Amino acid sequence: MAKLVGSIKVDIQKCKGCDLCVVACPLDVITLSKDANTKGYNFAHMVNPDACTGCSACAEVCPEACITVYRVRV
Amino acid sequence: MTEEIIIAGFGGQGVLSMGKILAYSGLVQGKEVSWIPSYGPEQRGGTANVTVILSDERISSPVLNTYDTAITLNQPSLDRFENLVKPGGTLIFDGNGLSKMPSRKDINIYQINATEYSIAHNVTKAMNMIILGGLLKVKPIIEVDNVLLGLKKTLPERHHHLLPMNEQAIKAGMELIQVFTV
Amino acid sequence: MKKDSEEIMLMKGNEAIAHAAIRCGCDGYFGYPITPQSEVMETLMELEPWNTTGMVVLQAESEVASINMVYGAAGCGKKAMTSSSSPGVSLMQEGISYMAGAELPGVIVNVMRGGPGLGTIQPSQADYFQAVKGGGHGDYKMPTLAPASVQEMADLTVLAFDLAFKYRTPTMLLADGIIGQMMEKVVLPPYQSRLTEDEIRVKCPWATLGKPHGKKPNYITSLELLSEDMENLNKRLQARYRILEKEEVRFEEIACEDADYVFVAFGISARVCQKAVEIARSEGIKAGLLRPITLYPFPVEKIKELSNRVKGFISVELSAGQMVEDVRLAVNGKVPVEFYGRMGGVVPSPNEAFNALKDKLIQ
Amino acid sequence: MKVTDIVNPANLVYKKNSVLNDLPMHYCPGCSHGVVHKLLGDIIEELDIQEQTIGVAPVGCAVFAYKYLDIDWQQAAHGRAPALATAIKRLLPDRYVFTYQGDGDLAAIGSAETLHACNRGENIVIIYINNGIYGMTGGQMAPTTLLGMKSTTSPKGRMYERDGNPLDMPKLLAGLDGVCYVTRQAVHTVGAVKKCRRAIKKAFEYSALNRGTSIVEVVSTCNSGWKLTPDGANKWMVENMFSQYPLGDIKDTIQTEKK
Repeated sequence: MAKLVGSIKVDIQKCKGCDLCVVACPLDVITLSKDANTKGYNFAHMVNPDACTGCSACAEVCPEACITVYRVRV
Repeated sequence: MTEEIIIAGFGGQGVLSMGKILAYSGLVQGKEVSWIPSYGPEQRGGTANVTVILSDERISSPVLNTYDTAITLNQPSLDRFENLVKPGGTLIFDGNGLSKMPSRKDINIYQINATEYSIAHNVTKAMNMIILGGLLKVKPIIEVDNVLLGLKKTLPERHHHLLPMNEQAIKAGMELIQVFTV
Repeated sequence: MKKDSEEIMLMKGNEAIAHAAIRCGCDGYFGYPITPQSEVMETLMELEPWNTTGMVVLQAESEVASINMVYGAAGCGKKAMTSSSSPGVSLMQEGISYMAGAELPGVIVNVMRGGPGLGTIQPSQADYFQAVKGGGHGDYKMPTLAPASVQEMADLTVLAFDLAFKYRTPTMLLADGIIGQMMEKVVLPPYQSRLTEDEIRVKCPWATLGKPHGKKPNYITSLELLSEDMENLNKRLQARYRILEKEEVRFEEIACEDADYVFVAFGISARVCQKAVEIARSEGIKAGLLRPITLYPFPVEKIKELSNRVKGFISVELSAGQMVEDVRLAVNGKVPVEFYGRMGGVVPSPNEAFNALKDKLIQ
Repeated sequence: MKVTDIVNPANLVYKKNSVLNDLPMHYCPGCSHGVVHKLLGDIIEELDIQEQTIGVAPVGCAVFAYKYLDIDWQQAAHGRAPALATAIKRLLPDRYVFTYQGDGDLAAIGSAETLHACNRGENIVIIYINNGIYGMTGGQMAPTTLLGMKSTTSPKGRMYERDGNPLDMPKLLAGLDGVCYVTRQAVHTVGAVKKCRRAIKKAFEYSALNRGTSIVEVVSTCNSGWKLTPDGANKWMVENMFSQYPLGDIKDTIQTEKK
C-alpha cells in the first residue's frame, strides 16, 4: 500500500501563533515554537515531521493562510 | 401685457387643472407663463388655489401680493381674494352657496353660476371649463383656438374624445357670465 | 436618439430635473418619496429611461439607502443622483459625508420644505447652513447650486454633474418647494450619451468596475486610521475647495450697476426680490439684486466689490437668517447688512421685501 | 525521505490562493475572518472572476477587508453595504458583487438595507459573519448575542425581558421570495471549512443566474471578545452557538427545483 509523506512550510512572519493548526492536525505533527517571530508570536512549526501525511488540515483552518502543504506518494 | 391671475376654490373643483390649461394656452400663444399651485396635504377636498401669470416679458416673481384677476369658486376664496384684486381689476365668482356677496366698488365684478349650470346640464366635470369660458369672454387674453390647443396638450390622449364637450363648456361659460352690480 | 432639445415645454421644476437627468446621461437615480419633490421620481418612472438610455431608476427603502446607493453607483464612476426634501436630506448627511471623504461625485437634489422636524410641506430655504457649511460630520464642503426657475432646474442639474465629476465631490441642487412645484417654460438640455465603461476607465481611473488583469485594485473608502494620512486626505480636499472657490462662482446681477441698495437672495426669494426691485425703481429708489447661483462657492468677491459702492445690503430668505451671515462676512462691516425672512413655509411677497428694504435700510 | 525532498513545487497540495494578497491581516490571532477571506479568495480564483468581482466592505472588524483581497472594493458606511451593492450590481449587471458584513452591520444598524435588498431579490452575495458580539468596539452586545451571554453591555448576560431574543436574520430572510439561497456554515474544523467553501462557491454561481439574493452566514468566534483562546472559542461555539444557530442550508430554491 502506498504511503503518503507530507511536509508543511509555515510563513513564520505571518503566523500569529493561534494554535488552531495544532488542534486541527490529526497526527500531532505541529506545535508552537518556543521562539517568537518579529511580532512576538510563537509561530507554528513541525515538531514531528515524520508523521506528516500532507493532509492539509492545518492549512485549511489557518486564518492567516500562512501554511503551504506538500505531499508525496511513496 | 402682463396678466396676473389667481384661481381659488376647494380641491376637486378643477382649480389646478384650469390654471394648467390657461398656462398651456399661454404657451401656445407664445407668452411667458408661470403656474404655482398652493399644494395642500389633502389629495381631495382641501382648499386649493393656483397663481397663473401670462406675460409678454420675462416674469420676475411668480409669487404675488395682488392680482389683476381673481376667480373664486367658494366663500372662503371670495373672502380672501376679493381684497387682493388690484383697483380696476377683475373678480369673477361662482355664486353657488354664497352667504356673503362681493362688495368692492373699485373693481369689475362678474358672476358665473357654473356649478349650478353644470349640475343642471350634467357636465360637472367640465365646470372649470365653463368658468374659463367666462374669463375669456370678459378678458380675451388668449384666443379660444389656443385654449383648445392648450387643452389638448394637458389632456391625456385617452381623454381626447372629451374635447368637444369641453369646447361646448367654454362656449356655455361665455354665455353664462354676467356683470354683477354691487 | 431623439433631438427635440429646442422644443419649448411647460413643466414643473421637479419634472425638469428628471428630464435633464436623463438627457445629460445620468446612469442611476435612487430615491424615496417625499413632498414637495416626489415628481422627480414619478416623472422618471413615467419616462422609463431604462428603455431608452439604459438609466437605472430605483425606489429605495429610505433616504439612507438612497444616498448609499448613490455612493455605490458613484464608486463605479457612474453618474448617479438622488432627490429628496429637507427631512430626507437630513437622513442623507451620513452618506454625503462619506462621499466627500471617499471623493465620490454624485448629485443630491434638496427641494426644501419648512422645518425643523417634520415641519411643513410648504417651501423654505432653511437648509442653507446644512448644505453649505457641511451638514454631515468632518471638514468638507459641497458645491451647492440654487436654481431660481424651472429652466435652471434643468440647466443646473447638468452643471451639478459636471462639477461633481470635475472636483470628485457630492454636489447639491438646493431648490425650494416653489421652484419644484411651479410650472414655467423650459428648453431642455441636449442629449448626451451615457459614458461607456471604457470611457469611465479613462475619465475615472479610480472607479471600481472590476480590477483589470495585472493592475492594482481600486478601493473606495473614506477611512484612514493614521491621523497623518487622514490629514493628507483633508489637505487634498481643502486644496480642491480652494480651486472651486476661485473657478466656479456663479451669480446673476440685476440692476446693480447704479444701485444704492442691493437685495441678496437666491431661489424663489430672488424672484420675489426681482419684483421688489421693480417696485423700488418705480418709486425712485435705486435698488438692485445679486442672486447667488452657487451658494458654495459663495460670491464673496462680488459682494466685496459691491460693498465699495452701495449703501447697504438686505438678504431676503425663507429662513431665520442663514445666508445673511455669509453676506456679512463678505461685506466685513463696510456697509449695513440687513435681513428679512419668513419661516415655516411662508413666502414673503414682493411688497414685503420692498417694505423691508425701506424700513431697515433707507429710513 | 528528507523534508527538502518533499518541499518541492511538484509536490504542492495546498497553498494560499493568489487573490488573497501578502499583507498581514489585522485580525486577532485565530479570528474566523481570516479563514473566510481565504475562502473568498479561493472561490474567486477558482471561478476565475477576479476581474469581474467587486466587494463591499462593512464597518466593523472587517472594515479593512478591502486591503486583503486583490479585487476592486468599496467600503460602506455602517450597515449600508447592501445599498451600495444594489446600485453596483444594477449598474454593472454582469459583475459579481458581494457584501461582507458582521452581525452588528447586517442585523442591527443595516437590518433595513439588508431586508430590502433581499426583498428586491438583488442578485448579490451576502457573506454574513455572526459571532454574537461587537468585536471591533470591544465586545458589546449584538442583536445575535445569546441569552445569558455576557458582553460589556450585558455584563450579567443578555436578558430577554430587557434585550429581546437573539435575532436570526437568515431565517427571517429565507422567508422572502427575493432570496434564492440561504445557508449557515462555520469554519472551525477542516470539514466545516470545506463545506463553507462549497457554500460560498454556490452563492457566487447562483448570483450569476439572476435568481435573487444568496446569503452565506458563517457562525464565527470572537475569541478576544469572548475572552477565550482560539481553540476554546471554537469549542464554546460548538457547545453554545450551534443550538441557537444550527448549521446547514436554510433555503436553496434552485437545488429544490432540480429535484
